[in-house]
Amino acid sequence: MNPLQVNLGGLILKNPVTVASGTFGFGREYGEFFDLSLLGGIAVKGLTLKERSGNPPPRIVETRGGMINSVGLQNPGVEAFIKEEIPFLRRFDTRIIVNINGDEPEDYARMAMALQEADIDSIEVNISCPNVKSGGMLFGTDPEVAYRVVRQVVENTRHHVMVKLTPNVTDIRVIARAVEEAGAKAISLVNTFNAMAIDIQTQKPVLVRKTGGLSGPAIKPIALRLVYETYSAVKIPILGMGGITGAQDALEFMLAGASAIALGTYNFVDPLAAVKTLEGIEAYRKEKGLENLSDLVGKAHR
Amino acid sequence: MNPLQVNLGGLILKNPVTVASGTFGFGREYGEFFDLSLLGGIAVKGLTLKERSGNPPPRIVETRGGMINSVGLQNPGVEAFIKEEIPFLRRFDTRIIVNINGDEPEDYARMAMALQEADIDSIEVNISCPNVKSGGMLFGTDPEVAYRVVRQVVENTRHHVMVKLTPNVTDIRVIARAVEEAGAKAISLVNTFNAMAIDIQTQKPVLVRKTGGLSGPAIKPIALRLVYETYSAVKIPILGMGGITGAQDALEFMLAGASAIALGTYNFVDPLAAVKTLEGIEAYRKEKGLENLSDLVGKAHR
Amino acid sequence: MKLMTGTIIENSRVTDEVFKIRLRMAQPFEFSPGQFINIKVSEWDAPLLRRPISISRRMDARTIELLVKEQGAGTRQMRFFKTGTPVDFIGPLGRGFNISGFKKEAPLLILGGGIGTAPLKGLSRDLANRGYTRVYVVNGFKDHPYGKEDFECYEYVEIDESKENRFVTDHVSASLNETDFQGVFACGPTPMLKRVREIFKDRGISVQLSLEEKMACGVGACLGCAVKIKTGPFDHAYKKVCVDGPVFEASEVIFE
Amino acid sequence: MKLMTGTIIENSRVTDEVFKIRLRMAQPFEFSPGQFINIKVSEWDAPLLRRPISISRRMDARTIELLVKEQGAGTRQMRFFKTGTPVDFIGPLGRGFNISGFKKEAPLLILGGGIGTAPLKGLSRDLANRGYTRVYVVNGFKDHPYGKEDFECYEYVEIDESKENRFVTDHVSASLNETDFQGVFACGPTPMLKRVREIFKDRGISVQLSLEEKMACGVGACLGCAVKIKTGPFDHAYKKVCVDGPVFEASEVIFE
Ligand SMILES: Cc1cc2nc3c(=O)[nH]c(=O)nc-3n(C[C@H](O)[C@H](O)[C@H](O)COP(=O)(O)OP(=O)(O)OC[C@H]3O[C@@H](n4cnc5c(N)ncnc54)[C@H](O)[C@@H]3O)c2cc1C
Ligand SMILES: Cc1cc2nc3c(=O)[nH]c(=O)nc-3n(C[C@H](O)[C@H](O)[C@H](O)COP(=O)(O)OP(=O)(O)OC[C@H]3O[C@@H](n4cnc5c(N)ncnc54)[C@H](O)[C@@H]3O)c2cc1C
Ligand SMILES: Cc1cc2nc3c(=O)[nH]c(=O)nc-3n(C[C@H](O)[C@H](O)[C@H](O)COP(=O)(O)O)c2cc1C
Ligand SMILES: Cc1cc2nc3c(=O)[nH]c(=O)nc-3n(C[C@H](O)[C@H](O)[C@H](O)COP(=O)(O)O)c2cc1C
Ligand code: FES
Ligand code: FES
Repeated sequence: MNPLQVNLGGLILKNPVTVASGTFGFGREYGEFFDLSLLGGIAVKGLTLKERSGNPPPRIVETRGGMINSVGLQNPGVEAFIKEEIPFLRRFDTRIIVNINGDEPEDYARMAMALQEADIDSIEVNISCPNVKSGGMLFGTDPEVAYRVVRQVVENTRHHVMVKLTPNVTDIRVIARAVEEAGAKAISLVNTFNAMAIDIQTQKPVLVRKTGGLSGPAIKPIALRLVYETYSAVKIPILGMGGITGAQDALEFMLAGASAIALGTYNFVDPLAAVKTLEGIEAYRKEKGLENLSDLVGKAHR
Repeated sequence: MNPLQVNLGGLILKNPVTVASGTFGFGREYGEFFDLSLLGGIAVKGLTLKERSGNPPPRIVETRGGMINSVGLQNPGVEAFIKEEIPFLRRFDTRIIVNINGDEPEDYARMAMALQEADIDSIEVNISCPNVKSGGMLFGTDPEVAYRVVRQVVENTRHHVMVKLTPNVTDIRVIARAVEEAGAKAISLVNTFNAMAIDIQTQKPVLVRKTGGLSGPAIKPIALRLVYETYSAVKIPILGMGGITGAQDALEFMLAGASAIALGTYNFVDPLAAVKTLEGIEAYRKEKGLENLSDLVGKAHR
Repeated sequence: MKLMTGTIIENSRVTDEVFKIRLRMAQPFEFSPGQFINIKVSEWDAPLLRRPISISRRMDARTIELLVKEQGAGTRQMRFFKTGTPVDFIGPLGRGFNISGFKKEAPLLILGGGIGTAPLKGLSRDLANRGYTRVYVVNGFKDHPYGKEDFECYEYVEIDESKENRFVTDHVSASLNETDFQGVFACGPTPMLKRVREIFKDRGISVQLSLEEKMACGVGACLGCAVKIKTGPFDHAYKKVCVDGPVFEASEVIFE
Repeated sequence: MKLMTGTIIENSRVTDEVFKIRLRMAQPFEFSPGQFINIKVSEWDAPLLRRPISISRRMDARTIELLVKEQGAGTRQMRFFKTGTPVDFIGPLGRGFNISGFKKEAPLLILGGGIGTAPLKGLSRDLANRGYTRVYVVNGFKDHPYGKEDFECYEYVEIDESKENRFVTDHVSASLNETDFQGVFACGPTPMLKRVREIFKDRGISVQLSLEEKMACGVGACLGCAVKIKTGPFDHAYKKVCVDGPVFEASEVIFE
């Protein structure tokens, strides 16, 4: 068997290295740097039912070891995605993870239905986007709403359902259990942290929507803790992310309990980061004489 | 009037620059680098009723733009502090802020009583320490417990009471309102973020207690957002902190709503950071022609 | 668009704040004027993100020149880039100036403001090489003008705002017959670009503005570098400076 | 303990992983062997925290030498410190070796392991300068021994563990009459220090071990660098390596 293969609650990835939604477009750009078939999976930019124009600029503020974004789910809408992007992505031997978003709880089920016939591998229910006016993160902070949203998706799709959690909560375990109960097959975390920057010259928030989402290496230690906690709370597997820059970080996430991992912000810094991460993981596996990489998962708990 | 003076709910600081609890010992060490009378205030290392030995090493893990600590409230106990440290600190023209901690809600009131006759300027009720087995952060995540703890302190002290909040919550405003209602005169935030690091060689958490508290520049964007949110939720003033490295950061916190600020981790990087911050703030005040620095407070909301 | 390495063969001071870097690649390097590269400025990820810098001009098939102004941590690091060391960048990026479709003898106008003159150097030379004979260049600087010697054109005017109390656009209105121009190419601060658009509005000529926005990826993946662009009489959309730009037709740009 | 600036006057390679840095201060710089300095390695705060490095030895009143082994980002940056540039550090820090109270002719033993030999260089010279005539030095290295020429002592033994298949402490037990020694000074990896303590247990002599722990402040303010130290027959406390150490009496150290 392929020693790098991981099972994300029924979604089989040929290796644990994926890329995070919103940081990899629909794969076209980074496809110019490496063969996308090297990746275990690609989570595409967050989609909504209808096309969205996103938030006004500026959309990015760099911070120490991280960045705040306020992109606001700019996307062509699910129909255009199905028509224009899936055929491109399907040319590669990798899993297509479709990040879905909604303003109201029902939007998620509508998205799931719109994707019913689409040739995709997983639906990632994003109940954690901090960059939209309604919905988004709010659903991910209340276990009952989270349950309802996920339940509706599960009931309306034939696809693998993963749920993306927000780190902006007191106790991630409560939310994780709620979505597990609702029938999610896997959990992905973390999304970005609510964050802010102020321009001391204008004396106003830099971002028009005032706050945005913090990502990048700065958040890694918190994200890792959240994965560790989630692992002990649920039985479904975890796709871990938050500040991963390479194999060392990725392995920490796996030891904490992530069955697979995603690189987000660091793709911007190094377009080859995901590929290098995979190589580093494989080197570690060999060095440690592990027959199956997945034996690492959660080992830091023992 | 002194243009730098700020009023922290009855606690008058001659300038808004203070240093954060646990990062400045009892002042003796950094007193070798500069005149402590330059500071608006000094929050001393967290105290408990009885002496505490703290957590086993390692206690520190460096991360991107930050550090995780697991010191665990090592301190000589409140009596020794009163006898040995207050006389030293009183030699300087600065406010003494006493960070108090407890295992059970009642410990805080006991601490307050132990400090009743002490010559101090403020009690900082730390309901947000992530590094102790019981108490600490738990009190700071539940508004009812937070209310009770603070209420008991307020009822048992003649001193100014400030409450230090944890950032590890879904909605900081709920906690902030609870402690305001309980009679707190000011709020300080943020304490550290629960965080983790794993050693990929031993495959175990680096810290014996597994998680610790993340501080430093990495957390600034989140801390700033929390101060901004808190400002809009309560009327009592805020002592803002979290990753401040200099005047630019400090001014962002004031614009977000902090009446005063504290430097923590960055003292380690530059022992003169607090002094330089003060100088930079004063330069900005002059450049902007502000008669009172405190006119800046919360300006980013307007 | 490729991940590339160049060797710094020169890093020298132009003014107090501006310096020029020459980068030599192992292979011939193709680009068109107005394109940029996204540079990794710190081996230690401090700052984390790459910094977009225009390709100012070509020195030879393998060598390009950058003109950089120190602004913050990123450009300060570049200032200390050592001769002989490698630099990791992504490039060439974006869509540069469109210089096809003009008559060779048509008067063309290049307007630059400060560090915005960087990509215009290469543009002026490209136009000259292609046989455009009536290229006017007007460059304005807050202080201490620089770079004149690198332009190739019919007329070069340099404005030192600290002494002359007027802007590039004032010169255009006052001293040039703006109705003559068949194409305008501008790069500089936003207020300047706005006025350029005003001046040449409704003339039916191509007015190309090079815009700036904060970038994360530089390659079109993050949607971070959005600018508002007209997509129809009543429609607009956020386009990406990094792939749809940095050069846009002035009539399409919506300044907010 | 002061915030200081030194100028790098040399940064040269010792082995593949080890390099030495000479720092010159504007004023005479006092320290005692075993003390260290806490260095700011990155102007860009990457890494954020300072790095503790022992003062290896004095070159002249204003100049000290450091011996550094590349481990991670911090020491890698030091490796690239350029001659002629300033370095910001805090120092001297900690309590060094206690060398008072020994008879001048008493046999004293210095034991070093790898990069732990750094502070022992200065120690050997200090002892020699103060007239101690029977100082034995045994230094062990995983590979490629270095630094012999910088020690001043009665007998110097160097062990290349890659060839000899024995450790410093094996040499002590096998080849030296350990009952003779009146004082032992050791710096090296923890397993070595543990065995040193074992060997000289209950001899009633001073056995001084230089310990390491991760540091944040380096000055005693953060309580980050805790080590468990006996404070009585049944008591112990966490002491700070940075101010209570780095040198501790072996009998007081509790290894966990
Ligand atoms: C397509 C493009 C081409 C450019 N070409 C050049 C060039 O040839 N020479 C040159 O010196 N500069 C150029 N810039 C601007 C350059 O990218 C910024 O000055 C640089 O990124 C600032 O980084 P910093 O770390 O030094 O400053 P920071 O600390 O990041 O910021 C300092 C100041 O610069 C502003 N800034 C930061 N990033 C950008 C950005 N991407 N675009 C605009 N302003 C920014 C900030 O708002 C702040 O006011 C170009 C920008 C773009 C988008
Ligand atoms: C009092 C004292 C004196 C020292 N003297 C010297 C010296 O003279 N020469 C020298 O080369 N090194 C010395 N060290 C060790 C040196 O401080 C570490 O090697 C350095 O901090 C590692 O930083 P880094 O960024 O290169 O590696 P990191 O990436 O921080 O870590 C790499 C490895 O080094 C370990 N490490 C990190 N910090 C420390 C630390 N403070 N103490 C021990 N291990 C650490 C880590 O656990 C990891 O295994 C001394 C340490 C102390 C406490
Ligand atoms: C520019 C940007 C856009 C993002 N857009 C989305 C999105 O559309 N949907 C989503 O679920 N997460 C989105 N994220 C969050 C990432 O998928 C990821 O969860 C987060 O960035 C943490 O990982 P990182 O620190 O490795 O970047 C976005 C992140 C960034 C930086
Ligand atoms: C080593 C260390 C010890 C700390 N100890 C305490 C403490 O005893 N009591 C407390 O309220 N906060 C403690 N803190 C938290 C700081 O006071 C501060 O809230 C936090 O570090 C965020 O600020 P910073 O990012 O500027 O460090 C400690 C922080 C550090 C780094
Ligand atoms: S910078 Fe990422 S899309 Fe333009
Ligand atoms: S490193 Fe801070 S107390 Fe020792």
